[in-house]
Amino acid sequence: MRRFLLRLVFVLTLPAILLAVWWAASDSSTDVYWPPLRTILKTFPDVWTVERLRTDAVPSILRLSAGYATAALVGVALGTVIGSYRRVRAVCEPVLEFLRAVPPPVLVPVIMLFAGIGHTMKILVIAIGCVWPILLNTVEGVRAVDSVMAETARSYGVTGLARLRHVVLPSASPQIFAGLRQALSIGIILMVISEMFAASNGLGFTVVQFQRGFAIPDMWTGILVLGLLGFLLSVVFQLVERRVLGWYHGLRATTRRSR
Amino acid sequence: MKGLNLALGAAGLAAFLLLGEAVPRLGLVKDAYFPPTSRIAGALGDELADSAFWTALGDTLTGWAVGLAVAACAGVVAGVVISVVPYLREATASTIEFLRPIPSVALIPLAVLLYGTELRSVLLLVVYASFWQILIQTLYGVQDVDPVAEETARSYGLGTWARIRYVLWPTALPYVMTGLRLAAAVALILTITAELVIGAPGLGARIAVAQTSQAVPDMYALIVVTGVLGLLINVGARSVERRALAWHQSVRGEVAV
Amino acid sequence: SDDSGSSGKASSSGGVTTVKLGLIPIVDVAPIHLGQKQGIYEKHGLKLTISTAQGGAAIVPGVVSGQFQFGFSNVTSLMVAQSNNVPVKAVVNGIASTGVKDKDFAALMVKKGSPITSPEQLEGKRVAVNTLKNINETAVRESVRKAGGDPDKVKLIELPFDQMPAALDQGQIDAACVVEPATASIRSQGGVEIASPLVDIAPDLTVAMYFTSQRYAQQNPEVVKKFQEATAESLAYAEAHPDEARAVVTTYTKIPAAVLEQVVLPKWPAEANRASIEALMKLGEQDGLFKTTPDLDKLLP
Amino acid sequence: MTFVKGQGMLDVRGLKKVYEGSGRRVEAVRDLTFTVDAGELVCLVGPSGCGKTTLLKCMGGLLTPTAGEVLLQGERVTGPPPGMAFVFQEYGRSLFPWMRVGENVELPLKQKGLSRSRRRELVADALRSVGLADAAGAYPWQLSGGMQQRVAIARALAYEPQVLLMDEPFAAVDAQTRADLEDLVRGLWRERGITILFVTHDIDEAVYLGERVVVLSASPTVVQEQLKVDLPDDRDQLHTRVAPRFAELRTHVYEQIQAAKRGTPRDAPEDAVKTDAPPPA
Amino acid sequence: MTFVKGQGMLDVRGLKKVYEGSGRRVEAVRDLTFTVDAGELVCLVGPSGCGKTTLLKCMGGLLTPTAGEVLLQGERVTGPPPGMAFVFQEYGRSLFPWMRVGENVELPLKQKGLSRSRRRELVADALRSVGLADAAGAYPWQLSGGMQQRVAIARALAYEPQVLLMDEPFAAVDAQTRADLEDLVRGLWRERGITILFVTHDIDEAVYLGERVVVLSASPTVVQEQLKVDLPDDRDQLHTRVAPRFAELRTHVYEQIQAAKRGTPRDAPEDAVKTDAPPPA
Ligand SMILES: Nc1ncnc2c1ncn2[C@@H]1O[C@H](COP(=O)(O)OP(=O)(O)OP(=O)(O)O)[C@@H](O)[C@H]1O
Ligand SMILES: Nc1ncnc2c1ncn2[C@@H]1O[C@H](COP(=O)(O)OP(=O)(O)OP(=O)(O)O)[C@@H](O)[C@H]1O
Ligand SMILES: [Mg+2]
Ligand SMILES: [Mg+2]
Repeated sequence: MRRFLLRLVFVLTLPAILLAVWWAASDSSTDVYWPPLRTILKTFPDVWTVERLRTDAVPSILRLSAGYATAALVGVALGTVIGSYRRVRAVCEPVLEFLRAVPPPVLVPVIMLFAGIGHTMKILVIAIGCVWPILLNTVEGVRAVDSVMAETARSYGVTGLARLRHVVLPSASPQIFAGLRQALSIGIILMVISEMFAASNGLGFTVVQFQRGFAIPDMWTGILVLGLLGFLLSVVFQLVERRVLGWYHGLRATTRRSR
Repeated sequence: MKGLNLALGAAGLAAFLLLGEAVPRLGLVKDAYFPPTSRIAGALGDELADSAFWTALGDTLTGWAVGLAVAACAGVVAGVVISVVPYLREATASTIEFLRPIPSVALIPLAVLLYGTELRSVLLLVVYASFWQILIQTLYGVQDVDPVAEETARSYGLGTWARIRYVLWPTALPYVMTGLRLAAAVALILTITAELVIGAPGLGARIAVAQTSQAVPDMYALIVVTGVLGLLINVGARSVERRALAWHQSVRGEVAV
Repeated sequence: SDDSGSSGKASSSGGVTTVKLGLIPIVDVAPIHLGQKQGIYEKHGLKLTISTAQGGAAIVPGVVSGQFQFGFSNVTSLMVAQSNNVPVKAVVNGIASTGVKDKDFAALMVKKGSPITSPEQLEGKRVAVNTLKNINETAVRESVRKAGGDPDKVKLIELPFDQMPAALDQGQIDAACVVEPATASIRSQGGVEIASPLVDIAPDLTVAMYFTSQRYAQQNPEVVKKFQEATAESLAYAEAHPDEARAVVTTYTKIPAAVLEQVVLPKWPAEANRASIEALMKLGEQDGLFKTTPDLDKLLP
Repeated sequence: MTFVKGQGMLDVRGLKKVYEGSGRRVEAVRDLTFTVDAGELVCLVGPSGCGKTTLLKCMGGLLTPTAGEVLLQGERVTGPPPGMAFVFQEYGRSLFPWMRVGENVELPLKQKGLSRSRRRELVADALRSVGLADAAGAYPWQLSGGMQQRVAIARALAYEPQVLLMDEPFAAVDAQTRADLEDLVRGLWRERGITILFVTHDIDEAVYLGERVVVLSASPTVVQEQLKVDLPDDRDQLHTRVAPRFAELRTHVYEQIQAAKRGTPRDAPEDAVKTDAPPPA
Repeated sequence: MTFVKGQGMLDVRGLKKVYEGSGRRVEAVRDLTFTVDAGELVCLVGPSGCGKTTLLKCMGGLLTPTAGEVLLQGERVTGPPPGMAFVFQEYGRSLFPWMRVGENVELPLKQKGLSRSRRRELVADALRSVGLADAAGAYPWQLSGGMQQRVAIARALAYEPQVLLMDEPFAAVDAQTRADLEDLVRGLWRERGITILFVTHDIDEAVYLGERVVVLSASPTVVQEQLKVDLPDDRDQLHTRVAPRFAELRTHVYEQIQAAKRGTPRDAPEDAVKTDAPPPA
């Protein structure tokens, strides 16, 4: 119980301070683009009604999940292959790096040529943007498997899929999780970008509409919602990570506890 | 060894370009919207002959380099400080997670409001986006320190600073390197996107002009330029990495006979 | 904050005032470039620095905060901004529709061979506009309405102009409300124009205007006046010399020469057509674009 | 020297291994030739850094020799052969930290495709025999060094190999446990008739355990001597270790190793290969 | 039991350590009390997993005890004290893979603020004394297990500590090198008058090296016995090890450890603390 309270204090203190500073600094603002926090918070419940959450948040989150899941699958699978075989890496890396450097807003039209303007396109945009941190981290994690462990597995005939499942992926998992974590917030950003094209609902669509329609306080509430969404997703992510990487955190905590 | 890798990489790229040529030629998409590689190459040639293109390239690279440098320094320092100072990680976690996913596109009005279409507003977006990449990787990297190595350092009386320098930093370095490569690409993407949307001078602004002008091959030529930039940046990052991480499993495994 | 504009104050030296403009790199702003080339602005004691942006998202905040002194925006956007208390002030006319049906720079188009021949057939179909809740939405709805259809049954999809030819060609949308040079592009692919939506709103509709912030207008009335006069002169010059206007477009866009020849130029009257703007406003209100009714007296010069 | 097809379980022929990289070139093993017969228990001793681990890894198919070859039942070893288990010197790093002790031991059995109940049984047996029945649910990093090493041994035992390569497997365990484990290994060897190659630094252990002791020279490594241990097959900690013959043998090995370190082999290695008779004590 | 301020260099008082986490609770050390005098060389033996490493880490200020305390010269140890060097059992992981061997040894000296030339000298000396003068430019992972362990020892020696805690430092080196290193440690100890606490599994080594041998019981751990080693101060590998008194002592320790493993201490631990006289052999 006490540990829970302590955590709560940690989670809330800094945001509370920042909000207070924002409140104080913006309170007397008359600039339309910098509305007082008071106004923003007052607008919040009017804008983000249950109805709006249902029509905008739900489709966005569904698309985000689909895109993120695709990216995670493709990133880990491709990353494992590329990380395991030097030759494959040599062949693929230039092309991947080439594609990675193309900004999503100019990439979207190209994707639209092949994937249309429906959900597929948006999911694809999210997946294509999210895949890089996962891919890169998986490649590096797979390359860094401890030599003694790799040899142990080899000597016991643990090869192929079993090796992947029991040795390579767990050993790379701390780094893969770093990538997945990165990808989560990139996914939200791309969700917004993808909804700038041919969308008729979604969080990103709404925020962009507010911005275009000069509904500035509404736009700010949208930004807050995106931040909150990111925060919520990261909490979920942490729960998953703590389960999957339990061994790792235990191992690393040996020193931390002893301090 | 190195030559072979280079050849393989070139082969991969060539295959990709061939695909780009084949897809429109086979009629899978109309070449008016997705011009074949050869036509893009022609447009690229025209671009390269234009001095305005080189100015734009210079602008973009300046924005990229400055933004990345600022983000990298800030990200690494913040990452190490947050991990080393007790309780700081717990205290900042929620704020970081809140701020990180705020899309840079939503910050565009803010950037323009503050700095107009100058370089600084591009920088604001670039730094904001790439900072998180490095920060998160650094946080994960520092966490990866081997407990025995850490205890060794402590038992020999290495102070905080020495521990950071000799133990934490080398352990985190592979992660930071990955973060840097991620951030380099993100910084490039954001530089171009910001130029594209805000209109600050640079490649992005040129892409915007090509887009609104329906000059499709020119647009693709410029996209190719950004891709090639990304490629070159990666080659640079890789060679730095090979030198800095000669001891690391991922690098040493490739040298061993 | 209030002083955020100080950094971008127009600087004046030796009687010449430098002003920054936020423009979109399209045919519409050719008169400014032409006027600058012809020395019209210099004559009025103005030196222009032109920044390009892709849309109002960057231009309006830039003008409001004083990073730019003047910007280019369509009239609906200006009215929406004003109804949301964004302190904008239109200063001089930008472009107007040609007012000639089937010969306008904006068109509602369908793909070659499409069974759709008239706007009312768009019920239940997907129609692309560049921005929802903006001038083109009003226009498309009005075209459908005028043709006897129910605009609420049209599925409007937001898509940038430059994506519309490809989307139309691939059948991802059934019709598109496009402007030059995408119009020319679709025409060259055999696309058919089924309506001139801007013409349907009002005759000689004023589509876009140059604007500044209310504060700048109050503090620098003489600069604004100079800009008004010089721009009016430039508009008249461009209107009188369409070939020169076409030629200047190549200096700031990449529209291929072959396409440019086909491009229908907009009208560049020196004065805004208030009646048409009122019509536009009524339709906008009907479609629920505005939070509060825009005050045209305050907005227009 | 000409190579003929050997009759042994394991044939090492003209093995040479050179490490190159990061600005260092080390000739770990120069020229090794010896044979391990089927069902034999051979102990390998030699100065630190002479290439024992390298040799074992080559035999286990984990390293490719620079020259020469390793034959397993007459067939060239190119990768880890099935039915061979390896106990690594770096026991701490050879356990997977993400698996509990039981899972670590079970993994190779899963790979072998054994049934769940059989696996359970083997794991429990192996852990019990190394005295770690309680620790099955712990993570390796929650164990002491000696316990970790015993887990690695248990994993090899549970695997039920035909050939067992052990690289200083008892280095981190206490004297009493070590004695128990020595007897365990000898017991298994006699019971199951497996072939064991055992690297150790403890000369007493080498003589107590082995049927034959192979002494390696200091780097550049060759076989310094091979010594047949002519102690009775029934050995026990109390009586064998105090037998006069035991003392003779261990003194001889000790002298050989000292000679190896000084780099002056008493016999030329080529001759030593044939030395099967007990040397003059 | 009441605690009085001790006169020893190191006082361990009522030390208790419980590990908790990942679903396991282990009472590694129950109640340990003993003293190491200044300039003493004490050897610590005990069954595998009894808590020797845990005890050493508590003494080195790397672990916080669950109860009890450790005093260094009368002051409570809360973090790693200066002037104390530690040789870890997990030698492989205690070397930094990103530094060459020479840099690994040099790092603590840099931290001490020694001049460049002095550091060079100390590093070269230390590496030479463990027989690794050539390996200064290699990375740790290019070395054999025994060589890595010797690097860790060299690092501790070069540090010139007042107190040296060594956790099975010779486990991976061969017999001859081990003998040399034993003499090196005894030599340094006599020369410099440093205080050494030495964990080993080798009973002969404990008796040969130590002035006193502390025998720990099996978990839950207490002090099973303390044994004064009344051999002459001048010891050498040849003569000391064959002395009858040596045999008596090692047999006694062996029996004690066996008793410890069976969990039936021959003397009550509380009494044993005072046992200074040589026990009946
Ligand atoms: N990965 C490597 N890269 C370069 N050199 C290596 C590598 N592994 C071992 N060596 C070198 O090869 C030689 C033999 O090493 P090896 O580990 O086989 O010795 P060993 O007999 O097992 O020694 P020990 O008894 O100390 O474990 C040593 O000189 C070592 O430095
Ligand atoms: N990080 C840890 N978490 C949980 N339990 C631990 C941890 N480290 C050690 N233990 C437990 O504490 C007990 C004592 O461990 P310790 O390492 O001190 O033994 P040791 O005497 O050094 O053994 P060895 O001679 O085998 O090295 C063991 O039962 C071990 O399982
Ligand atoms: Mg070895
Ligand atoms: Mg231990």
